[in-house]
Amino acid sequence: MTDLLLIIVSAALVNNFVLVQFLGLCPFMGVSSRIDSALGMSFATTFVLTLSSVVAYLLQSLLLIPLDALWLRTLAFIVAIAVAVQFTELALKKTSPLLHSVLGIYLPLITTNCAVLGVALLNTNRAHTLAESAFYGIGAALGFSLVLVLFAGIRERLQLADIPAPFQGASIALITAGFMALAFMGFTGMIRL
Amino acid sequence: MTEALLTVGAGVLGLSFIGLLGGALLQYASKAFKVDGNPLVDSIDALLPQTQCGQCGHPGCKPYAEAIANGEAINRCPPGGQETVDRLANLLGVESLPLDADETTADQDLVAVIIEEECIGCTKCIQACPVDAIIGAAKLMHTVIVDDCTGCDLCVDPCPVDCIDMVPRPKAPDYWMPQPPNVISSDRFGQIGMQHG
Amino acid sequence: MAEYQIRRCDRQLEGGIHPETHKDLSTTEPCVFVDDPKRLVFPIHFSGGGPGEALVAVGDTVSQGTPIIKCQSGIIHVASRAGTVIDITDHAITHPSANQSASIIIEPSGLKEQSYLDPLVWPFDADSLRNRAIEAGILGLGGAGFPSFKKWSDGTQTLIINAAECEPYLTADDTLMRIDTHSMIRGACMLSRTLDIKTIVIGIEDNKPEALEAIEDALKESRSDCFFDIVLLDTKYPSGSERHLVWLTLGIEVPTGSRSVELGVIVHNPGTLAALSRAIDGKPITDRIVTLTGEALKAPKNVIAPIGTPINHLIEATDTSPSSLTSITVGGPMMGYAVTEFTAGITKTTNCLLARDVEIPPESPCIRCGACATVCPIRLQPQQMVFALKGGSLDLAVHEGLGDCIECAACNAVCPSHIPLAEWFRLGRFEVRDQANEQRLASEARERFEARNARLERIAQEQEAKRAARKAKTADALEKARKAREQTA
Amino acid sequence: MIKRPDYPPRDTALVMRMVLIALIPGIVAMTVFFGPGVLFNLTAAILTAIVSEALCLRLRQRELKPRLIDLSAVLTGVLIALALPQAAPWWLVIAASAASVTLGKHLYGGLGQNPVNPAMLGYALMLISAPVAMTTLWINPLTTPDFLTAWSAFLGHSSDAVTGATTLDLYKTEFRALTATEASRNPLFTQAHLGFIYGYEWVALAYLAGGLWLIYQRVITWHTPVGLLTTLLVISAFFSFDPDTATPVWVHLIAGAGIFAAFFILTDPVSGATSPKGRLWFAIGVGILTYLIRTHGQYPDAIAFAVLLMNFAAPMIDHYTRPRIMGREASVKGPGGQS
Repeated sequence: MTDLLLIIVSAALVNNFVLVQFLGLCPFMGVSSRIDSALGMSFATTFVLTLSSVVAYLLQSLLLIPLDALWLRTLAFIVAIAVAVQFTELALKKTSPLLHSVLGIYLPLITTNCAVLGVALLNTNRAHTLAESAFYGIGAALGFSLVLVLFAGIRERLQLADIPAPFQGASIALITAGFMALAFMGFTGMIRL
Repeated sequence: MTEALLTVGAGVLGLSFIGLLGGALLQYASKAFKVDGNPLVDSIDALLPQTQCGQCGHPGCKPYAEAIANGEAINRCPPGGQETVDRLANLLGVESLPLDADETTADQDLVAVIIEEECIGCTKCIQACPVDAIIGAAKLMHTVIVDDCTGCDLCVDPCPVDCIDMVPRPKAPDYWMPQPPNVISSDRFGQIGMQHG
Repeated sequence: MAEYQIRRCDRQLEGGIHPETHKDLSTTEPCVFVDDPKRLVFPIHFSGGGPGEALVAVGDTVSQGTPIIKCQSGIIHVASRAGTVIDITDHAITHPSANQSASIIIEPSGLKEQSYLDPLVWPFDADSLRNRAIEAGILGLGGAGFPSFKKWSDGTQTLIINAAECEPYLTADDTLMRIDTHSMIRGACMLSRTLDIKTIVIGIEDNKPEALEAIEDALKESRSDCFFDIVLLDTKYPSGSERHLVWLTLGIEVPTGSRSVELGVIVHNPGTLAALSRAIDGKPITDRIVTLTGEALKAPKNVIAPIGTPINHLIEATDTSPSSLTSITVGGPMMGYAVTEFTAGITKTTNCLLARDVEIPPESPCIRCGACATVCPIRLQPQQMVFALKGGSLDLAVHEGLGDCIECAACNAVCPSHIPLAEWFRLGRFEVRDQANEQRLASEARERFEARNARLERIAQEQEAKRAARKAKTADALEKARKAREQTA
Repeated sequence: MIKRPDYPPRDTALVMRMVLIALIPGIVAMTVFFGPGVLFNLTAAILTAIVSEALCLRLRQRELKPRLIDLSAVLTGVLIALALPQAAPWWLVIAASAASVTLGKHLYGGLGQNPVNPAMLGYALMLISAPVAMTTLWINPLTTPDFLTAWSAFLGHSSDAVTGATTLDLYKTEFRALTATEASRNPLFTQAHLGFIYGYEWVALAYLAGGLWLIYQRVITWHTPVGLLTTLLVISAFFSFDPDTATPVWVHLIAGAGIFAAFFILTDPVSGATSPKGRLWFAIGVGILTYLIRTHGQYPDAIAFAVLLMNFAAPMIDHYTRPRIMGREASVKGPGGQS
């Protein structure tokens, strides 16, 4: 149990996917201009990440290893993730059309989101069990959601602030993301897994 | 050789299996989560100024809202001005675009006024008005209900005697707006007061 | 003798400030009448009660009390002195917009001609009282200028007399309560009797002992059967704000978006009630008490001045030359506004002319210290709101509670960065109002558009149906004719 | 008896001045126990801060005078100088101060616009960029250097005789192998005047005095310091059931930047949460993160990272800690409106 908790904390904070491993930067920069869309994106990503890490684990252990087709891993994971994302999209379209429109192009982007594929691949590389895979996925998703929502909060403030003209918009956002990564370096060395 | 073939075959089979499974799941999902109509249209429609002027190339605001929901550009609404474009961009989570209109037509709150001496009572303007803001009867002088006019100017062209003018919307005699406070120097883009009013 | 009690308020205003009151500047001198000015100015649209129309024409002779303006709300403003209408033209007005607006200009003749209304004789009903308030032009004289009769709904349980006068420098209400106590009490009693109100609450700050004494004396003489509940409030700004007064005296929090009237509580300024008492006797509002004060005036005092008196005439009444001032504050130092055109005439809501030299230090950026939030009487976060407004996001400011702001300007007084917060909020609130208006028009237009489309569709369908019926009929006839032909053949 | 003022000071420049005055006891105590290096650092940092501020203002074509006389840049310089190791070389001080003012403040539009604490940003940047200098150049108060030693340390030639790691760091490294009784035999503790840690205790007391004066003058509210110190106290007390492995409670409070940060760093109104409740949560968050990073992380003192992390969380805290507006059923929670 402690192990699983540590996995979550490690994936969420210490080895944060966005700010430490620099994965999933596209949605991080793209969907962080408003808090509510950031929240929506967090939910979608959390769902997809957890789902896809489980699916990837099952694929790996039930199909790829018995068939000795590990060389197909990346390809197979992409297909599985694509299905998971498409499923999320359809479900979202029905349940929350506004969120669906807000997430816009980013939902399909989760398909090719390196964070999602990264979680699946890292899981297999670290030989996680099913539970560990799921918790690693949840941890990664929580970390992603946390920084995404916090960053959206900061960006809402930046949009109102008197930023010097040359730095307005994306440039100050990138710089701020850098400072955020700096702050997350404080977690370095906290958990060695 | 056979081993390699086997491997490839297993891979192909495996992938096909995943593909089939996924396809079936999505097929099911597309049925289970079928959406009737698009509630997004109403949210978009709520942001449009409801002038029903047709300057966007659609017969009214609702049709344009539907077109936006289907991916049309959000900057085709001159009466709404840049403000509306920004709000649409915000709603849809896309980059805002500059307004697609002449400088002269954008951001002017106009209303139609019928020069009553010249009106011949042809009712053509009444038929053209999308919001029923013109009253009158055949052979009798018509008049525009100023409060109801959206300033779409669709009545101007049909008038055979050219007796309809577009004038700035009259303000209530006791209308006023406070002066914006002095702003210490700032690099901010949007300033309240400069944006609207 | 009317029953009454005096109690100290047991509630504490959250937030608020203790500004230096400077009230004794104007209360040490007795209240006097000013001489009639050479001309009187009555703005047609800005006299209170909404946009109006002139009831007189250039050249008309008017008496004191002749109706001259009728407002959209029905309120009628009368000439405050007998004289001649010499012009109806754009003129500087006493209003924060600092614009010129159509005004009626009357030259007083100095004659004592009066054209008053017939006295209302008890018993009369609420409707006659409302009519009387309309004819006599009775507005909230505290500053807002809301037509009083609109507040008088049946089912009102409590009348609060807002005698707090929490703004610094202002002493007009204090003076009125000292010299015109009986009228105020009589107005309150008349109103209560007509609307069947049982309790009259007087909310008064504890820095007005003379007024309190005068009220007590008047109540001892009064024969009213109302119960007077006199609540002594701590001297703290803005305890006289309507919302806060209701909470301090009755413990009722008026919900956002509604008015105290909806809860059965009406709040009136002492001056309004005194004016109502006179209106019942037939005399419309022609004069009011104005506090002339501030360190820049040589002889500050309270005066009784005809409505429409130009500001420069009143400045001269304090032995001060108008040219020595560049601007004058109308209202108190907290919520007042500056007027630079001294030819503008005072209106019914002009309770104070304040002249002082204050140098406002230059503004510096907000450091979010939160001093404003600690004094905000409704617990807003002004620092967040002004950040949103300066950044151009009205929606965010509204989310933070811009709509609840009472513009009391307590935040201005404590801001270490000297940011004119209240001005931002006032502008923001106006913008919000404008946008709401636009939205209402848009949704009405949408409804009409949809109704029209439905109608056109219906007409098209009906025509289609008619055409189909006609076709069927013709086809029928043709068929019959063919059959007949066949038979004949 | 002087009456406590009813309101915070009515002028931004006055606020800054009062904070600077409140820092004086701390600066004096630091100089006594850590040597004149503190003053060298201060001078260099203040000068750099003023020059950076002026340069940035000039670049943005803003008025120089009002921003320079309000002393906000000086305050940033003082804070970063007090946070840096006392034997830091000149280039470290200058780099930290310049980074604080330019990157931390002016990149975001200057006074009042910065989302993170400038001094802590400068500190964290230096800690990442020059980790050795930032962790080993602390003065041991038992060996207070004289003027010349301090000067040569400032020029970049520090002597190992007077510098080393901080007490907090000692607990993570050297003391880890010792039992609590063994650790307490260290001269730092045995020679302490008040029974805590030699030198550090006086510095903490001095900062505490300055901070309390600020609260009395209403420049800061009690929420932030109380929030941080209580959280640190409670958590470290809770986890100190095994005295041989845990860092003692009072070391947590006194040895690091705890008190200094509680009164002077976290109270930066610009980058922190803004409502009283928000400030409390902000400080509690910093306390928790500080303890976590101090005990489990790589870095000896964690205040800078904890403050930066909570700075990033401040807008969300603001969204969820709005007071209930009079006339409303409940407080408005959560983000909203377009921006």
